Amino acid sequence: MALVLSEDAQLVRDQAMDFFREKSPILALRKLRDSNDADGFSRALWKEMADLGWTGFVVSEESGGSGFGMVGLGQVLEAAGRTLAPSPLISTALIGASALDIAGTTTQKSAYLSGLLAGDVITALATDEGSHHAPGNVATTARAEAGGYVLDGRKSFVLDGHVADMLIVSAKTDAGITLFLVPAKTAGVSIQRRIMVDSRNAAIVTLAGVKLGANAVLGSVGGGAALLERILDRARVGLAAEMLGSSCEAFDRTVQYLKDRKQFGVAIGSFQALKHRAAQMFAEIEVTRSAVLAALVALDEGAEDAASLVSLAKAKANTTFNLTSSEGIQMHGGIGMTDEHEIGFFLKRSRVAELTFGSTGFHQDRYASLLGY
Amino acid sequence: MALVLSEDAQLVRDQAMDFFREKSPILALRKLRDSNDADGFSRALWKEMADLGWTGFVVSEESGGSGFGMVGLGQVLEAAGRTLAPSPLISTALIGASALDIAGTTTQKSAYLSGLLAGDVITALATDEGSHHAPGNVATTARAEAGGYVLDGRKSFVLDGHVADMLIVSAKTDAGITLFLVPAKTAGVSIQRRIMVDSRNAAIVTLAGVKLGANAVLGSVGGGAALLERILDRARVGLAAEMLGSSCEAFDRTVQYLKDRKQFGVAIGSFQALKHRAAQMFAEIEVTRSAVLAALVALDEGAEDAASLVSLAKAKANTTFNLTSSEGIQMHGGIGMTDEHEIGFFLKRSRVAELTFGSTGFHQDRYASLLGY
Amino acid sequence: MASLATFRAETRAWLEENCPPIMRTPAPADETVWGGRNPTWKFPEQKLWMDRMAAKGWTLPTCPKQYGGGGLSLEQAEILAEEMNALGCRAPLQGMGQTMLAPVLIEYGTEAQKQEHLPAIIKGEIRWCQGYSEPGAGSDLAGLQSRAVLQGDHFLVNAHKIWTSNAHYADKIFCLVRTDPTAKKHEGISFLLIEMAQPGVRPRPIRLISGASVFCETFIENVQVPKENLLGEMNKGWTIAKRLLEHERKSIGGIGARQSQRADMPMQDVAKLHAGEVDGKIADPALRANIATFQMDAAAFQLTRKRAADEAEAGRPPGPMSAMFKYYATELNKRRYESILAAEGVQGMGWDGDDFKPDEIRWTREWLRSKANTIEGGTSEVQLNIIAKRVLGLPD
Amino acid sequence: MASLATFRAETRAWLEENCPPIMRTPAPADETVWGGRNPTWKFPEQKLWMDRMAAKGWTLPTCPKQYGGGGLSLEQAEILAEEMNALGCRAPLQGMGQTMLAPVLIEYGTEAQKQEHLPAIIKGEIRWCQGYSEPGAGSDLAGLQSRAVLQGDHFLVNAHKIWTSNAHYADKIFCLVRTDPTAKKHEGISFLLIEMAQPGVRPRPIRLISGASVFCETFIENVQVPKENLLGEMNKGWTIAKRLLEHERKSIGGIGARQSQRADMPMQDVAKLHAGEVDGKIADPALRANIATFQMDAAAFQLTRKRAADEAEAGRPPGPMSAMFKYYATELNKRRYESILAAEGVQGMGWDGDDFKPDEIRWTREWLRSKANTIEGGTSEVQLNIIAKRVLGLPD
Repeated sequence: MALVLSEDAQLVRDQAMDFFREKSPILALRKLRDSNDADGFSRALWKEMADLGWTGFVVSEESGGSGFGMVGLGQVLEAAGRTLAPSPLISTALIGASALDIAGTTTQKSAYLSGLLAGDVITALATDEGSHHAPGNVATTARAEAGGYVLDGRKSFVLDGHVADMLIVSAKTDAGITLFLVPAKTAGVSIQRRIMVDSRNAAIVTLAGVKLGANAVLGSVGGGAALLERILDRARVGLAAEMLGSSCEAFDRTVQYLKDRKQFGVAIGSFQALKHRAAQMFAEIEVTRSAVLAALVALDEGAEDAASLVSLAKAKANTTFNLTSSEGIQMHGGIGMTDEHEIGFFLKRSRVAELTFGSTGFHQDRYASLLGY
Repeated sequence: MALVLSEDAQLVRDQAMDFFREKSPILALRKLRDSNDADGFSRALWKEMADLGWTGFVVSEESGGSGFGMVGLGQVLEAAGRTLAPSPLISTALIGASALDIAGTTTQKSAYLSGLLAGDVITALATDEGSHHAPGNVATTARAEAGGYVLDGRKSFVLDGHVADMLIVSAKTDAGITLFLVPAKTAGVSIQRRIMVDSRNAAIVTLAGVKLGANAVLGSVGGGAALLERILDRARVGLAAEMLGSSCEAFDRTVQYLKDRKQFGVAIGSFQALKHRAAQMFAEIEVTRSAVLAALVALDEGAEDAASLVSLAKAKANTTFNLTSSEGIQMHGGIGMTDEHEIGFFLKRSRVAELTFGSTGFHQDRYASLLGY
Repeated sequence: MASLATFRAETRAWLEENCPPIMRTPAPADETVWGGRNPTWKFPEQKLWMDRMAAKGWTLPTCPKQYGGGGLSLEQAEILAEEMNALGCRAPLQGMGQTMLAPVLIEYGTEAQKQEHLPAIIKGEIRWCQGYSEPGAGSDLAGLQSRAVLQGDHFLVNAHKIWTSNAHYADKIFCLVRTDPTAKKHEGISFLLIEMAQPGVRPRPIRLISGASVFCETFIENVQVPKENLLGEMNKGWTIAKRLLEHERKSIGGIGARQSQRADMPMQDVAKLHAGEVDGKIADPALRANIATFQMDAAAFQLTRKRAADEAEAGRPPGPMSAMFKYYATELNKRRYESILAAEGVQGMGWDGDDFKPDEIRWTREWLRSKANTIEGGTSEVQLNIIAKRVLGLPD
Repeated sequence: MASLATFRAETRAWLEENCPPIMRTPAPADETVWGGRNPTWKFPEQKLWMDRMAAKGWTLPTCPKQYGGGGLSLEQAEILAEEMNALGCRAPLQGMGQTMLAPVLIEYGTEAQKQEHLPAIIKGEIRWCQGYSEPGAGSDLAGLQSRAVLQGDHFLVNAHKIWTSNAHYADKIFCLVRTDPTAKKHEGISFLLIEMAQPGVRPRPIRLISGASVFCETFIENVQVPKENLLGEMNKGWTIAKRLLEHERKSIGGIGARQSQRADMPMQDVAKLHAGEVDGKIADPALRANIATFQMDAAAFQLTRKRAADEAEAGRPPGPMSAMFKYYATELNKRRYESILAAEGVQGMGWDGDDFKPDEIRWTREWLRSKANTIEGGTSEVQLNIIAKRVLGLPD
C-alpha cells in the first residue's frame, strides 16, 4: 500500500477544500445554530454535494456510485472538518451508502440507494444505546412474528436521526445481533432531536412494537455484529479524517494567532514554551495524518490489518484533536473564550467527535486485543 | 492532623541532612559500587545511625525504642534520599522494626529487637515472588509438621537479603497467608545476592524444606495478609519519603545546572521552555511532599484513611521521581550521560524505587479500590 | 489557644442559630449573592443571611471593626471558614469588592476612602467590577493604553476595558489607567475608582463559549472622575495592581480548589452509572485510571493547601509553595471537568433538549467555563514564568 | 518501473546467494562491523559479507561508481534496503564515514579528496569519527573554541573535542575548528580531516551511565594538518557542518525507528510473562494501556516514515514532515525502553548477577543508552526550535 494521494484524490481534495471554504465556512454553522435551524444543516448544500458525486464515492459502479473509495471520501471529510461543516456526509454518504453497498439486496438498493445518491434520502445508524460507544451492547429486541419482525428498544445517540428517512437499526434476534432497515415513518418509531454542544444533532430513537417485513433485514439474520463492525470501521476512519481536518485548521489558526498577537512588545509566538508546544502539535498532526491515510487505504484495499489501522487512526485523531483544540483555546487566551471568536467551535466539536464511534480508551483496548494482547 | 513538622522532627531532619551530606555523599555509593563491596553499604555508618536512635524511631518505648514515629523516620529517609545513601534503614529500621513492634511476641522481641536497635541485626522482608509487587500472590508453602512448620518456596526481590540475619517470610498455610521469622542461617535457606542498576541489592531467597518451630509465626496463623499490609504501608511511605528526598536533590541540581550552563551566550535556564518544565517540577514536588507528610502523619495517628494516603504518597513519589530524574538527565545534556557525573545515579535509583513496593499503576488501582471504585 | 477554642464554639453556635437552613445547601451558580444597589434575591433567606453576617462584619472577617469588618485574626477567620464549611453555610455575599478591592483599600486607601467604601462593600450595598485588561493588554497587563488626564480637581478618563466581569450589574469599577504616557510602562499607571452609573460609561456584555455573558467590554468615554477617587499615589498604581492580582490569584486558586471538591454526584459514581461496574470497579479501565489519576492529584493538592495553612498557623515563615496554587488549582479544575465528561460520554455533550438533565447541561457549560481558569487572573504560562523567576531564581 | 522490478528481483537473488546465513540473524550490538585499519571480526562471515557488498559498492549504495560506490538511484537504494530487510540481512558495514562524512565529501570534496577517501570508506578500510561537540559547545555547536591556524602548507590545530564516538578505535576524525576567531561565530569555522595515529592526538574514553565507553574526549595538541585536508572553503565550514548534521539526524531518526521495531521478544509478550494474562490480555490494565499507547504511536510514526518515502517515490515535493523525524523517533525510542522496563518489573532492573538473563541485562543497559537519543545529534529542544522556526515560521 502506498501512502500517497493519487492525482484524482488530490483533485477531489482541492475541490472539496474550495467548496467548504466558500460555501460552508464556520459562519454557516453559527447561523444554523443561532437561527435554531430545524435541520441543522443546509439541504441545498447537501444537494450540491450529491451533485459532486460525494454520495457515491463508496458505492460501487454497478450500484450507481463511482467506487472512488474511502481515500476519496476521506479527502472530502477532511475538507469538511476544516470548516466544521455540518452535513449528512458521515450518516449518509459514508454509513448509509456503505451499509447498502456492502450488504444491501437488489430490492433494498433500489428502494434507497438512488435517492441516497441523489441527496434525497438521508440515513442514520441507530446502534449505541448508552452514552458510551459499545456496538456489542444491544438490548433492543427483534422478535420474529408472522414472517417478519417486531422491534422494541431505545437508541441513544443517532447522528442525524431527526432528519433521517431511513434508519439502520441493530437488534437482537434469537440468532444474534441483526441489522434492520427501518423507514423513519414506520409506525412505532419515534425520534427526538437532541442538540449537542457542537451544534450538531443526535437523536433518541424509540422503537415500540415496530413491525417490519423479512425484507427489512440487512445482511444475514444473526450476522449483524460482523457487518456492523465493517460499517463502523468506515465510519470511524471517516470521522477521523474529518477530525484531522479540524485539527489542522485549529492548529493553523493558532499558529497564525501566535504570529499576530503581540504582548510585551513582541509576538507571543516568539516565546519558546509556546514554540515547543506548537512544534509538538505539528508532529502529532503529521503522525495522525499518516495513520488516517493508512486506514483509508487499508479499507479500500481490503487489507488484513485494516481494523487495527482504523483503531489507530481514530485513537490518534482523538488525542490530536483534543490537543490542538485545547491548546488552541489556551493560546488564544481570553479572546478564544468568546463566542464571537471561532476557535471555541473547534473545542466543542472535538469532544463530541472524540466520543463518537469510540473514545481513545475504546480504540486502545481494541487495538491491543486485535494485536493479541 | 496537622501537616507541619514538630520542632523535634525538624531537629531530626536537620541532623539527618547534615549526617548524610557529610558521611554518605553520592561518592560513598560510587566507591561501594566500584569496589564491589560485599555488603553494599557501610556497617560502620549503620552503627552510627543506630547510635543516633534511628533504628528505634518506630519502636515503642516499652520495647526499647523511642516511639518517635513514622514522621520522624520519614525525615531521616528523606535525608538519605538526598544523597542516595544505601543502608538497611528501610529493610531493618522501618520494616523489621515495624514487624516486631506491631506483632512480635515478647520472646521474638527479645530474640531480635535489641540487636536490631543496636544496629547488629539486619532484617529483610521476603514477600514478592515475581518481578511485580504483588503481596497477595504467594506460592511459598508452610506445611504444619511436628508442632512446627516446613517452608518451601522462592522469593524474588528481597531487599538487603544478602546481609540479613533474619528474614520475614510470607507463606501459605491451610489457614491462609502467614508471616514467619526465619533466621538466615536456618538449614534449607539459601540467599543469592543480585546487584541492581541503582547499585543496591536485592536477593533471591530459596526456601527448601526449611523447618521452623511454632514460635516462628509472626502474628497469627492465617493473619499474615492483613499484617503484611500494615508493614508494607509503612515501607511504602518510608520509601516514598526517600524518593521525595531524591527528587528534591535531582531537581535542585538540575536548576543549578540551568543557571550555570551557558550556551548561545546565555544560561540555558533563561530559555522559557526549560523554565516552564522546571516550574512544573517544582509544583509536582510540592504536592508530593504534602502527600508523603500526610501519609506519615496518618500512620502515626492511626487514621482511617491511612492506606489510601499511603498509596497516594507512593504513586506521587513514583511519578515525581521519574519526572525529576528524567528531566534531570535531559536538561544536563551530554554530561549527564557520563558515569562521572552524579545525576545519572538518580535516574538509576528512580526506576528501581518506582517498582519497589508497588508501581504507579499498582497504587492507582489500590487507591481507586479503597475509595470504592 | 484556649480563646481560639472558645471562639470556635461560639462561632459554631452563632452559625447554627443564624444561618437559615436553605443557606446551608449547596449553592447553584445562579443563587450567588452579589449585593449592590439593585440586588436580586431568589428568596428572602439570602438577604437575611447576608444582613446577619454583615452585621457581625463577617462578610469581610479580617477587616478592622471601625470600617464595619469582623476584626478577626487570620486564625479566627480560618476557624470561621472551617465552621461555615462544616455546616455547609453558603457564602453570604460575594464579589470583587470583598475579595480584591477591600484588601488594597485597607492597605493603600486614605481614611476617607476606607470610610466611604469599606462599609458599603461589607454591607453589600455597592457591587464592584474590575477594569484591568484591555484588548491589547492581557498577559502584558502593564501594556495598557487607557488614559486619564488630571485636569484641576478631576481626571478626564478615556478607557477601553475588557473582561470586566458583571460590569453590566456593577455599581462601580476599579480601573487601571495610564496617567503618564511618557514614563516607562510600569511607572505611569494609576488606580482609579469610578462610578458606573453616569453618561459615558458603557458596558457591553460578551457572550462566552459556555453561552453565558458574565463578562463585559466596558467603554469609558470622556468621563470626569474626582481627584479624590485616586487610590494610592499618582503614577504608582502598578504596585497596587500587582498586590490586587495576588489577592485575585489566591481567590481563584481557592475557588478552583473548592470546586474540585464540590460534586453533585462524585465523578466515580457518574462513571459507574454510564460505563457500568464490575465487582464494584468502574468497568472501563481507561476511565477508571483517568479518574483515579485526577483524584489523586486533586487530593495531593488539597493536602498542599492544608500544609500551607498548617504551617502558617504554626507560625512558620511562608514557604514558596503558594506560588504554584493558582497554576495547579486551575489546571486541576480543567482536568476535573474533562474527567467528568469522559465519564458521562455523549450524555455530557448536550447543549439543549429535554433529554439532558439540568445537571448534565450545567456540567457541560461549566466545562467550557473552566477553560478560562488557566487564562484569567494571570495565565498558566505567566504563573510558570513567575515560579521560574521568583522561586527558582532562573534568569530572564 | 519495469526496470525497478527487475532490479528488485536481481537484488534479491544476489542477496540470497551472497549473504551468509549467520549474517541474516539479528545482530547484537557487539557484532556490528565497523571496518578500519584494525578491524575486529567475531567470525569470518562478517568480513566475507562486508567484502562482497563492498565489491558491489553497496556499502554506500548511492555513491557514484567512479568512487567505488553502488551508483544506485534513491529508488534503487530503497529497494535494496527493503530486500535486505526482507531477508533479515545485517548491515555489512557501519560507521560515520558512510552515514555522515561520505555525503558531504560527495557534495563538497575536491576530486582528489573523493578519490582518496570514498573508496576507503566503502571498502571498510578507514574508520572515521566525528569531532564536533566541545565541553562548552553542545547545543550551541557554533560556539566551538578549537583552533586551527594556517601556517604555510599546513594548519596548526589545537582542539578539545567531546562525544567523539569510538575515537579510540577510529583511524581518522573529521573536525570542526575555528580558523577565524575575529569573525562572527558561524563565519570563522572550517572543516578538517585529521589522522588519528599521530603524536598529539589523544582520545580518552568516557564511561557512560550504561557502563559502556563508546565515546571519547579527544585532545588534539599542536598537530600539523596538511592544507589539502581542508574540506570545502576556509571559514565556510559551518555550511558543511549543518549539512552533515542533517545526515546525522536522518540516520538517528532511522535508527530509532528501526530499533523500535526490533524486538528479541515483543514487549507485549514480556508483559504477559511478567505480569500474567487473563483471556489473552495482559493482566495489568495500566501496563497494557502503557504498551498499547506506545505501540500505537510507534505505528503511526512508522507510517509517517513510509508516507514520506512514498511521496518521494511518487515524485512529490518534500513536505515539512521530515523535520520531526529525529525528535519523534528518539522520544519514541526512550518510551520504548521505559515500556519494556515497566513490563519486566524488577527483573528489568538488574545490573549484574547470574539470575538475570543476558537479554535482560542488555535491555537495561540499552534503556540507559536510549536517554542519549534525545541529546545527541541535536537535542529534542533544538529540534523543536527548528520546527517552530523553519516549518511553522514562528519568530525568534
